[in-house]
Amino acid sequence: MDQLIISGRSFNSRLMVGTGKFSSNQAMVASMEASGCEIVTVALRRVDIDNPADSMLAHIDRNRYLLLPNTSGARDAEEAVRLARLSRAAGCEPWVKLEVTPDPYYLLPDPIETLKAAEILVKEGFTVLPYINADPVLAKHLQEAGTATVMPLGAPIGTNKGVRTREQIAIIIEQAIVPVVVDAGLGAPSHAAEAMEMGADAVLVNTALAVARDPGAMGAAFRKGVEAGREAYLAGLGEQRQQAEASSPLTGFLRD
Amino acid sequence: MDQLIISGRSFNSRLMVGTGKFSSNQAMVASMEASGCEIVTVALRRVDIDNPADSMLAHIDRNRYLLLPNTSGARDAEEAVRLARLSRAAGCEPWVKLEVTPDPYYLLPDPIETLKAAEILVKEGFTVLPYINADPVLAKHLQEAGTATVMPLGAPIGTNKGVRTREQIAIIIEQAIVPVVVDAGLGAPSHAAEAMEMGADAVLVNTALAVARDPGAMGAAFRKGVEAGREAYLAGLGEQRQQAEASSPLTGFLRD
Amino acid sequence: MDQLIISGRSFNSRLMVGTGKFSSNQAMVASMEASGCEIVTVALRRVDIDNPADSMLAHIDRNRYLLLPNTSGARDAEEAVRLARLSRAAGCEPWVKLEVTPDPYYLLPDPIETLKAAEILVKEGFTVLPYINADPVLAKHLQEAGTATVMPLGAPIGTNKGVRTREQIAIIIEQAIVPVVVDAGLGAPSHAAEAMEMGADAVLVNTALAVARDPGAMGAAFRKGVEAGREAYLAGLGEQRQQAEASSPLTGFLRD
Amino acid sequence: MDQLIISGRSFNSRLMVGTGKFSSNQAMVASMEASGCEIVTVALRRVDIDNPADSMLAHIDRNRYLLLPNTSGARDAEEAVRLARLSRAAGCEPWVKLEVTPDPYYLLPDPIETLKAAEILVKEGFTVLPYINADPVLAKHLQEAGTATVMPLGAPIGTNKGVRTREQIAIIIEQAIVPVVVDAGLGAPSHAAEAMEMGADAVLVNTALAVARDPGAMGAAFRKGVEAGREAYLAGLGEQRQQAEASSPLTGFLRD
Amino acid sequence: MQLVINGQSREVSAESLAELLVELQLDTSHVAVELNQAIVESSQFATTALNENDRLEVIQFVGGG
Amino acid sequence: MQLVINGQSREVSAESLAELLVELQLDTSHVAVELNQAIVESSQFATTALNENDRLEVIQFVGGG
Amino acid sequence: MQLVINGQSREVSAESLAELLVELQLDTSHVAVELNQAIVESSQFATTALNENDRLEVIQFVGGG
Amino acid sequence: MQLVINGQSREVSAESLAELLVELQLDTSHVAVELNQAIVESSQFATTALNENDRLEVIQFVGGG
Repeated sequence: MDQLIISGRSFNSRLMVGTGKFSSNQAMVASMEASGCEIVTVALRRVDIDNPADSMLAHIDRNRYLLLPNTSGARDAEEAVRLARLSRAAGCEPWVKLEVTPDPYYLLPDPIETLKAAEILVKEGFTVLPYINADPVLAKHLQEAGTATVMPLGAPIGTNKGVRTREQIAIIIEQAIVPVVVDAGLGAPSHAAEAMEMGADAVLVNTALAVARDPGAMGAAFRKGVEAGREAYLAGLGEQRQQAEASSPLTGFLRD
Repeated sequence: MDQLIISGRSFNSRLMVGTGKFSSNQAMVASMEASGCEIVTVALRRVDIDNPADSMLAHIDRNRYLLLPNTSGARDAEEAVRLARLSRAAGCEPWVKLEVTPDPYYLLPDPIETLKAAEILVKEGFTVLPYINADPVLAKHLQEAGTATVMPLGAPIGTNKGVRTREQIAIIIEQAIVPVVVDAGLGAPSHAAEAMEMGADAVLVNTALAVARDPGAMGAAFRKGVEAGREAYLAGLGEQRQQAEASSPLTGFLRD
Repeated sequence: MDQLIISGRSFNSRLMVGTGKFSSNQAMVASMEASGCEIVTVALRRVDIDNPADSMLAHIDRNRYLLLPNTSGARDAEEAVRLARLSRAAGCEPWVKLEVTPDPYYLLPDPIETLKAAEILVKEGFTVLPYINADPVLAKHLQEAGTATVMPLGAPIGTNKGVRTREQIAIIIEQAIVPVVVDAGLGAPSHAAEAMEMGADAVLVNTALAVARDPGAMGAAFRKGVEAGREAYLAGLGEQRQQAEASSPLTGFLRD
Repeated sequence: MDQLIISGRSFNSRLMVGTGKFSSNQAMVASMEASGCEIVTVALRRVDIDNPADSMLAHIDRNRYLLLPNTSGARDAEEAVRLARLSRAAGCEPWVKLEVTPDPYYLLPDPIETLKAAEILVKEGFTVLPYINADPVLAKHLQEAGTATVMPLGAPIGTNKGVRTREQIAIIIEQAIVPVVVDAGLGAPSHAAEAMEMGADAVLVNTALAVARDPGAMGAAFRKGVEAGREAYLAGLGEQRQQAEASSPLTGFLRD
Repeated sequence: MQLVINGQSREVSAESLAELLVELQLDTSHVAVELNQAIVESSQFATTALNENDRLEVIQFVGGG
Repeated sequence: MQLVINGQSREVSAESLAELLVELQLDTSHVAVELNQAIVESSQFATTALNENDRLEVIQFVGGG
Repeated sequence: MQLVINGQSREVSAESLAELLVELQLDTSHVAVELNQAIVESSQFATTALNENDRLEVIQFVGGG
Repeated sequence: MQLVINGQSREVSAESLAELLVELQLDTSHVAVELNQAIVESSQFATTALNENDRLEVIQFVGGG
C-alpha cells in the first residue's frame, strides 16, 4: 500500500496540518479529523503565569496524531536549537519542524542558519524536517546533513498563492533522496493536488484550513485534493500538448 | 445534499466523462466507474458495413450513465443539427453536447454556428449543452436561447494545459443562470479542482483519462479532484495575500 | 523597412494609442507624441449644449495621426453602425474600431453582433478593425467578412493584466490573413513586448498610459516595449528549455 | 540622469551581457554593441598549449566594456576564490561575478559556498556580484557581507523561461540596499522588461542573445526591452484591476 | 438491387430497411439510418421499402469526448 | 421655435441647422448631427430647414480607447 | 523568595520547582522549564531547588504551523 | 627540462616562466599562470625560474555568461 515513510516511520496520510490561527480548538480538531492527517505541527510559547490557559494539547489525541513541534520564532540556529530541545523536554518525541525566519515580515527561511541548526539537531538525535526556500542545492546540503525530509515553500507563509516555485520544486523532487514536503502558501486543494502531481511526497497546510469559512469541510477538501494529486501521479499523467487532439473520431459521413 | 441539476434532472457527480481515445472498452469502463460519473459523452460514426464491430454501447450500463451524444465532426450548424437528430433517432434521450468545430486542427468551437444550432435544437426540444470558447457574452446569448448549460473550454481539446482561460471563465460563472461546465484541456485533477474552486458547476474530462497509464486509477483521482474543488468552494476559500502571515504565534520568550 | 500595412496603408509604428481617461489634453498629447503612434482612437459623445467644451480634436495634429473612431457604448450591431456613420459624417475617414459591448460591467465584446455590424460596415466601404474576444474561429469569420484587422483582447479593458489569453491569441496569429492587433488589458511595456514577440502585428494601449504617474514617459516606455518585442520576433527568439544549459564552458582545470 | 551605480562606479546601461555560446566572435561583438551594454562577463579556461587560439579578449574594446570575470565551473568556495584571484592576476580589475554551482545539470547556485566565498573575496578587496537563487534571506546575508550587488536567478541558466521566481525577486528588491541584477533564464525582451518593471536595477542576458537567429538584432531588442521596463518603472505603472474599466466615456445618446 | 450504403454501392436482396439490417448482420439497437438524407425512425424500419439506387447512411455510436 | 436637442427641449430662433449651430456657438468642424434620426452631412447644414419639435442630436469626438 | 518568571519578577513561597508549578496552578504535563537558561527535565522538577533571583522560563505548546 | 603544463607533461628548454610563454608562443597579455598551485603575477614572469617537474596552469579568458 502507498505509504509515506519518514525516518523509518510509516504514515497513511500525505497531508500534514498546522494548528495555528484557528478560531477555536473545536474548529482546529474538526479540521484535523476531516483532513485525515497523522502529523500536526505545534509551536512553543511562554505560559501566561497570571491566567494559565489549559493546554491546547488537551484537545489533541496523541495516539492518533504525531506532534511535530516547530521552531517558529527562531531567528538564528541557536534559538532554533534551544526551542527544539525545549520541545523534547516538554515530552515530545525528538521530531522537529525546523524553521529559522529572521525576517518577521515575510517569514522566509534562512538557508545558512537552517543548515547550521540542522547539523546540530541531527547530531543530537532529532528527526529534522527543515522548512526551506525552494533551493535545490540547499536541499542537497540538508539531506547530506541527515535531515529526514526537506520542506520547500510553495509561496510565502499564509499567502495562499499556491506553488509559485514550481520550477525549483520540480528539481528538488527529481534530486531528492528523502521525502519532499511542500510547505507554506498552499491555499486551495488544487494547489495541494498540483504539488502531489509533481511528485511531492506530502504537503503541509495550515492557513488555508484555519481561515476557511468551514475549517472542517476544508479539511475534508484538502484530504481529497492531496489524495487526488498523489493518485494521479501514480496513475501516470499525460503530457501537455501544443496542438489540440480530437477526443472524438473525426472520420465520418458528413462530407462524402 | 449538494446536487448538480441540469434542466430539471439531478446528478450527484459533477464530473462528466468522455469515452474517446481509450485503448480498450475495458479501460474506458474502468475509468468511468472509478470516476463516479453519471454522464458520459459519445460520438456518432458510420457503421463499417463490411465488418460491423459490436457497438461500444454494449459496454455502457444505460441505467447508470446518461448518454450525452456530441456533435463532433460538425463544421456548421446544419451538420450539428443533423447529428443531434440522428442521435435521437438512434434511441438516445434528446440531450446533446453541441460542438461545432470548423477548424480540424485546433478543434475550437464556432460561436456563430453554435448559437444558430442551439436555437434550432432548443426549439426541437433538445436539452442543449454547448461547447464554447470562454466568451462571457456568447455564454449569455446561449443562455437566452435556452441552453441547459454552457461548456466553456479551459484550453484546446486534448492539450492537458488546464484552465488557461481563467479570467474569462470567472466572468462566465459570475454571470451564469445555468450550470457552467468547464470542458476541454483539463489534464490533471488539480486542473479540475481549480475549475471547481472557481465556482464551476461541473467539468468534463476525456483525454486525461484515456491517455493515463492507468485510466481506472486516474478516474478515481479525478473524482477526488472534482470533489475536493467543489467542497473547498462550498467551505469558503481564503483570499490570496501579498504579505506573509505567521501561522505560529510570534510573541515569545526568545528575546526579552 | 518593417512596416505595418492596414488595408493598403503603411505605418511605421505598431503601437496604437487610445485617448480616453487622460487627466488632461496636455498629458494625452505628451503620451501620444512620446509613443510614436500614428493611429489614435477616439469616441463619440453628445455635445453639452449649455457649455460646449472646445473639441479635443483641436489638440490632435490630423496630419500626424490617423483618427480611428471607435463605437464604444454600442450594445448591438445597429448602434455600432449608427456610430460609425456619425463618425464619417463628422469628417473622419471611413475607418472604425468596431466595439460592441452589451455588458457595461466587463465591457467584453459580443461576437454575434460584432460580426453582424462588420458585414454591414464593410459593405458600406468602411475599413473595419473589430475588437473581439480571443476567439480564433470568430477571427476567421471576421476576416472572411472583409475586416482590415482583428483586435483580440489580452484581458478585459482597463485591467492591466497583460496577455492572459496567450493560448488563443497564438492560434489567431498563426491563422491570420490580416494584421492582428492585441487590444485591451496591456498594462506594461513587458505585456506589449510579449504580444509582439508572439508575432502580433501591433498593439493598442490606452489605460496604462492614461493612469501612469507620467503619461509622457510611459508613452516612450511602451514605444520601446513594442519595438523590442517586434525586433525580437524578427531576430528569432530561442526555445524554452527544460534543462539548464551552461553559458560558460565547463571543461576546465579545476579538477584534474 | 538615471544611472546604475555599482560600488561607486556609474553605468548608463542596465543590461549586462554574457559572452558565452556565440557562434562567432563577430556575432558576439555585434550583439554586445547593439545591446549598449557596458559590462560583459567572461570565463576562465586552460589555454590549449598545442594550438593556442587567439584570446577572445582581442575582440573586446576594454575602454568601452568593463570585463566581469565569472567563476563558472567552481563547485565550492575554494575553487571560486581561486578563479577570482586568477582573473585578477590575468589583468582584470578586481570585479567578479561569483558563481558556485555544484550541480552540473541545472547549474543552480550553492547558497552556503557562495556566501563563504563572498566573505573571503570581499575581504581581499574584490567587488563581488554573486549569482544566487531567488532567496531574500540569503540576499540579505550577502549584502551584510559586503557584496556590491545580488544577482538572483529568474529561471535556471539557459532555459529562457523568464521571471519564474517573481514572488521572491519582488521581496529581494523591496529589501535590497545594493543593486539587484536579475540573471539567468531571461529569454526575451519582455522578460527583461518585466524584471525592470518590478524594480530590478539591471539584468544579465547571455543565452537569449547567443542562440538568436540574429544576435545583433536581438541585442538591440533587449536594449529596448530593458529601457522600456526601466522607464515604465520610473513613470509609475498602474495597478492591476479585477474589473474592466471603460477607456471610452459611456454616457451618451444612444439610449434616451 | 443496387444501393449506396455509407458511400459504397452494394448489391442487396433485402427489400425493406429491416431486411437490409438483417442481411448486413447489424444490431438494430442503437443504429440510426438516413434514407436519401431523411432520418428513418427505428419503428419504421420494417415498413420502409427500399428502391433501386437509394442512398443510405447507417450510423452508430462510438467513443467520443 | 421649440426643438429637442440632445434630449432637452429648447426654444431657438434659428431656422436652419447652420444657424442653429451658430446660435449654440458650436464649432461646426467635427460635429455630427442627426435630425429626426437621420444623419445630416455637414455640407447640408446651411440648406437644412428646422421645423417645430424637430429632434436633433449634436455629437462630437471625445477621448476614447 | 523573589524569582523572575517569564520575564516578570514575582514573590513566591515554593522552594522547589515542583512546588512552584503547583503554586502557579500549572498543569505540569507538557510544560517545559528553563532555570537560569538551562533546561530542567520534568523528572527533576521535584528535586530542583529554587534560589533567590533565579530566572525561570515556563513554556507550553500552542497552535502553530 | 620536464614540466607538467595544464595536466600534460612536456619537455621544454625554457628556464624562466617568461621564456616558457615565448617557447609556447603564448600571448602573455591576459594569461594567468599558477606555478605549483601558487599564482604568479605577470610582473614576475621574467624572474620566475622553472624547476624540473614543476606543475603549471596557464589560463586565459573565454566566452562565458
